[in-house]
Amino acid sequence: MNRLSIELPGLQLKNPIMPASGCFGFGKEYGNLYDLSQLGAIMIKATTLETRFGNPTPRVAETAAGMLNAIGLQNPGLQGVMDNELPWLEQFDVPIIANVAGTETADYVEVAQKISSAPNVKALELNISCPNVKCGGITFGTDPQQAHDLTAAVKKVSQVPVYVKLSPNVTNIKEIANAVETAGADGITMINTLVGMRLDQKTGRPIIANVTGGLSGPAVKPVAIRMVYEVSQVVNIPIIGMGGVANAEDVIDFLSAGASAVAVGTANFVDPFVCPNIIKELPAKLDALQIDHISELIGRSHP
Amino acid sequence: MNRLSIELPGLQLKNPIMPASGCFGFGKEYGNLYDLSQLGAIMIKATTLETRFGNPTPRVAETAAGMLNAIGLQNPGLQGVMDNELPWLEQFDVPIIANVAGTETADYVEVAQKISSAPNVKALELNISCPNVKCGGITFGTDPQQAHDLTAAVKKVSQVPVYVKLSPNVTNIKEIANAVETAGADGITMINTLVGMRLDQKTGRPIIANVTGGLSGPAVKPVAIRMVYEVSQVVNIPIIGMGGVANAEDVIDFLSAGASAVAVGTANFVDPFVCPNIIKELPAKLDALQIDHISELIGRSHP
Amino acid sequence: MIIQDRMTVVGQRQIAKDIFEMKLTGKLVGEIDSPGQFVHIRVSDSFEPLLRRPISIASINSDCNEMTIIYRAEGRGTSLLSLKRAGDEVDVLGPLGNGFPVDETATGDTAILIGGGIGVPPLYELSKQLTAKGVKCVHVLGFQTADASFYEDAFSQLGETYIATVDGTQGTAGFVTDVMKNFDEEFSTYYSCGPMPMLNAVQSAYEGKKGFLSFEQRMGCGIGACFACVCQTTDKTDKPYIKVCSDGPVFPAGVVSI
Amino acid sequence: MIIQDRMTVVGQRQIAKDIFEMKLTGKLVGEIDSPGQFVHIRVSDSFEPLLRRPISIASINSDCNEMTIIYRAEGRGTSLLSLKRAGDEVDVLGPLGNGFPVDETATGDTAILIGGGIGVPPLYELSKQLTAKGVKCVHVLGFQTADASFYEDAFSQLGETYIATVDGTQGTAGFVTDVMKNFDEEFSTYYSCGPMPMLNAVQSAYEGKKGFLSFEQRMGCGIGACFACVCQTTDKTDKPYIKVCSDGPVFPAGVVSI
Ligand SMILES: Cc1cc2nc3c(=O)[nH]c(=O)nc-3n(C[C@H](O)[C@H](O)[C@H](O)COP(=O)(O)OP(=O)(O)OC[C@H]3O[C@@H](n4cnc5c(N)ncnc54)[C@H](O)[C@@H]3O)c2cc1C
Ligand SMILES: Cc1cc2nc3c(=O)[nH]c(=O)nc-3n(C[C@H](O)[C@H](O)[C@H](O)COP(=O)(O)OP(=O)(O)OC[C@H]3O[C@@H](n4cnc5c(N)ncnc54)[C@H](O)[C@@H]3O)c2cc1C
Ligand SMILES: Cc1cc2nc3c(=O)[nH]c(=O)nc-3n(C[C@H](O)[C@H](O)[C@H](O)COP(=O)(O)O)c2cc1C
Ligand SMILES: Cc1cc2nc3c(=O)[nH]c(=O)nc-3n(C[C@H](O)[C@H](O)[C@H](O)COP(=O)(O)O)c2cc1C
Ligand code: FES
Ligand code: FES
Repeated sequence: MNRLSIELPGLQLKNPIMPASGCFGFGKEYGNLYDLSQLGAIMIKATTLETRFGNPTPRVAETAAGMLNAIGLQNPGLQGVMDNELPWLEQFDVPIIANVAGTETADYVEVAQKISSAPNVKALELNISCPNVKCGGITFGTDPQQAHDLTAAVKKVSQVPVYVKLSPNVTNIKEIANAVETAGADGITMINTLVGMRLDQKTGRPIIANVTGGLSGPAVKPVAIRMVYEVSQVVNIPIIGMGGVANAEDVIDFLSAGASAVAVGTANFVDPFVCPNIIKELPAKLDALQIDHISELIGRSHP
Repeated sequence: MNRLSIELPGLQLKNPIMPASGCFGFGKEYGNLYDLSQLGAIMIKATTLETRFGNPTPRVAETAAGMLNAIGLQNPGLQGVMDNELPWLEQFDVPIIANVAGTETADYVEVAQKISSAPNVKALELNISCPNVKCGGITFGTDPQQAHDLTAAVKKVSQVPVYVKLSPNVTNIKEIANAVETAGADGITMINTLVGMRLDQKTGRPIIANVTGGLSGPAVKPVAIRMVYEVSQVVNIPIIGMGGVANAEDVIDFLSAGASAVAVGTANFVDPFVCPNIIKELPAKLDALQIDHISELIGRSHP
Repeated sequence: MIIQDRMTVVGQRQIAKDIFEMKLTGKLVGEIDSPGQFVHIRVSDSFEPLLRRPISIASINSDCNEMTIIYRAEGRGTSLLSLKRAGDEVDVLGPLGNGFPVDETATGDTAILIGGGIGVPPLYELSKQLTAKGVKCVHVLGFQTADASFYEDAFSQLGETYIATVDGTQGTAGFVTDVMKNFDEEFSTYYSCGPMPMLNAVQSAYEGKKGFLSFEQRMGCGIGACFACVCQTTDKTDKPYIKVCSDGPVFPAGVVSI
Repeated sequence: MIIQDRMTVVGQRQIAKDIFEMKLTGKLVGEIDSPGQFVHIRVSDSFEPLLRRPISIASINSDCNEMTIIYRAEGRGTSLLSLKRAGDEVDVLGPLGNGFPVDETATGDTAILIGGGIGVPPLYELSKQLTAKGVKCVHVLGFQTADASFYEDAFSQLGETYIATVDGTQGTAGFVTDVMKNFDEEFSTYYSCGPMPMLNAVQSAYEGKKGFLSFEQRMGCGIGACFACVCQTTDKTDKPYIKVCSDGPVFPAGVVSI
């Protein structure tokens, strides 16, 4: 028996560990360091209809136990991803979750339709929560009606299950979660980054050229855990949890909070081997908790 | 010339440094450690109409570069504060900002009216953002209309300027800020804590007995700075900034972001002398930045 | 008086599984006034971990301004503390709280000191002071297992010492209460420190006796300002609640609702 | 190949105001293939500070698997690094990026190496390798002030060395360009590393010459995955953009839009 396997809509995961979108490119760089087939899945960098250069630099800044980023969805565009990135990933025995971004419904729909036809794309992650682009992105993720409608439109064309990535920058995340579930989402991924800022000591000006950036890393974990806990109790679709995961203990926390799998973002920069390391450590952690299968952890925190 | 003095509605501050509400009790304990007259002001623990015991324990949990708390507004009640706490504080040459909390408009109004008559209370801080109580508190702080109406009601009875303390757990904090300004608020204090959670590794259950708690400390500073930056550009009333301030550099950041003064919360637990230490360090920091008066820093980050 | 002291590590050694004994020197030692007081230690100069750790004072040597603390290196903070070497400096806030009242037991009387796990350390200074005063001390110390037990010899030098281990690898198999029940010496006072279930069992077993219990709570400030460490009281007192950090950690039996 | 190595600190010393020279040993050294490559250093085992710090390799000694880095201890991360002592371990990811091309200067030719501040270190290994190959190296090194300057002797042993300090306390008063303009030796290649305004000035001064510049950007991953360190390119190349960490940090003059 594989004690770590998890089955989710569209995804047969060897284990519930996957790199988070934007923190792993399209896999090539980490693929030079270890065998990507070890991973539960890979969430690739956000893909938009056209090539995007993204924001000016500096694009990252460090904060207490966290970092800000404002990459601005730089990516080679749908065609580039379909032609160069996804085929390269086919050599690995690992399901790909394609992160889909856009500025209006029409481009989300077009990207979703085409990218979901790639043979190794097993699910989409609808990015309605990127705080670093001027139009689209987060605006869809902060209004339940818009989140609903976009999800429904993408569901109509996608050939694979659709997970919707929620923004934590909202008063009531349960409302957004309910809206996307009603619209037919197959799962939820959460959380994207919290909007934050860092200033330069000398000049007082923002360090990130885009002024604000998205906060990620261990600092945000308590907020992420709380939101996964809340949302998992009001929806019937599975959650892939993320926000500050850096070790096996964090994975256990996210599953306990109600997630069915976990994505690792920022921690890849701190330790490029963090994903395989966590996968290796998990069985011993299950032993210590006297648990046979990792799925037994899911929702342990619930009342 | 006092290079650190700041004048705000109701408040003549020797310097812009004050302990944040709930992190300094009513001053007695820190008063045993140093002379409280050094401080710019003191924000006392939230006061409610009746005595409150607060939440069950554990009430605090540590997180990466931060902490969660769910004290639940424990306090001796209006009468106790008026009879025992405020008179004791009169021996110090320091203005008191009274943090006012409640469950409905009527008790906010009653507390505000009475406590604003105390001779050393120079301003009120209307706590519409406490995430740790079941009713009242944060519900007023997440809805612009309710925030407006409560502010207006309190303004009508208060004998001193009213600052409203905003919650960061909202989609659009500018909207709430505008609402309380329109209602007549004399200033804004921000941010209160972000709602978060920590689970026990072994049991998977929440560590905080109240399940969720408020996240504070250096971890939240990037969110606080971003919100002060945003709000200070849309209101014409001053802001007292807080969230993760632990040293003189942090103070400079908050002023640069647009705050006119700064409160220090969690850092008092890490270093009980943090407030006087910061006050001592500030002049050298101004020298290094070649600035005569600290007020020159306010809003340096703005475009 | 409470002071913030940059104390110097004089020595550190491991004395049992995960258990470390650290000796620190600094002027804070001169401020300690009763056994069972604790200190609040900042284990790192960074914000990780953020909060101070409350650790009891296990013994003091006023002649050389030294104090000993004994702690279990389990979580992030205490693990970092266990890496300090002689010569390193540590930021210590203290002494905090009110300790065990030595004067509640008269010279010539017998006192029972009951400790569990990392609740054992503060009883050592208490026993030293009681013994010095001419009180006969009997010690009942409970541990998980033999590997985790410590200071048996030190306590034995001060008085009779009984050990209980949950797994029976040392002394009586079971809990401190299993030692206590086969044990009918007269005593005038008991003092106890350990996990809540143990304090509860001890208090029930010695219902009606004069006793003093030391409590633990998660703390923020450690000095009484933040209301993190509050416990509800029983109707045996008219305080509406107590703070473990500044009113305690030691309370007369029956005061704290457990 | 990029590896993650727990390297051992062999020695550390301060060589100028806030400037430290650290020697590290580990198998990573065997993977270095060109001068100007860098490593990504985790300065703490905690999450504070979180990100790795990119630092250039200043020189290598393959015989004993040792490399030297030289850095300014200014912010939180580098200050922590400066506290490491011989025997401590440091988590190092590298070697990263593509360094200076030694083969772009023919034996017997002259190369000018222009460095500013903490951009000076990688030029040292470059000069060693060029000199070893029979290239004549001329060094122009700029610093803020005499107190902050370092390695003048080391460079002098390899070739002519000119220093410029902004405040005139050592060498020419002013910038490296002030040295360069009084200076009309023939050279075939220039190599430069330093702050952006310096690179800009050097590139303009030597417009049309063959040159290689090493760039800095704030980094996330350091290996090409996160798109943090991207620079826009000029129309002299058909790449739409470059990543400093994996395409660079060294680029031929004219490629990166500055
Ligand atoms: C008055 C008092 C005296 C104590 N004396 C001793 C002693 O002499 N020796 C000893 O080994 N331990 C003692 N403890 C317990 C000790 O404080 C905790 O074991 C320690 O704080 C855990 O920190 P950590 O870094 O290992 O764990 P982490 O899990 O990293 O701690 C996370 C947070 O929880 C708090 N916490 C976790 N467990 C406890 C606990 N049991 N009590 C209070 N806070 C906790 C920590 O202080 C920290 O804020 C005492 C506690 C109190 C309240
Ligand atoms: C390819 C490359 C090679 C470098 N080689 C050297 C060298 O040999 N010696 C040396 O002293 N410095 C070098 N630097 C600069 C060095 O990386 C920064 O000075 C250092 O990261 C600052 O960290 P800190 O902890 O002192 O500052 P902090 O202010 O704590 O840094 C905060 C964050 O900003 C980043 N940051 C701050 N300044 C810079 C900068 N100038 N470049 C990139 N990131 C920055 C840090 O990496 C960190 O993520 C190099 C930079 C790059 C990109
Ligand atoms: C550098 C960087 C780039 C990111 N890019 C994307 C992206 O393209 N699409 C997306 O949905 N999320 C993106 N994210 C958000 C992460 O996928 C993740 O939701 C967030 O960082 C929280 O997880 P962490 O704390 O483990 O990093 C990015 C995060 C970082 C740090
Ligand atoms: C233990 C604790 C108790 C608090 N109690 C109150 C309170 O009674 N009223 C209030 O308005 N804010 C309260 N706060 C919030 C702080 O005043 C402050 O807004 C917040 O902690 C952010 O600042 P910091 O990061 O410096 O702590 C409390 C915070 C903490 C940590
Ligand atoms: S820990 Fe703050 S009141 Fe006890
Ligand atoms: S630092 Fe991540 S791509 Fe260069």
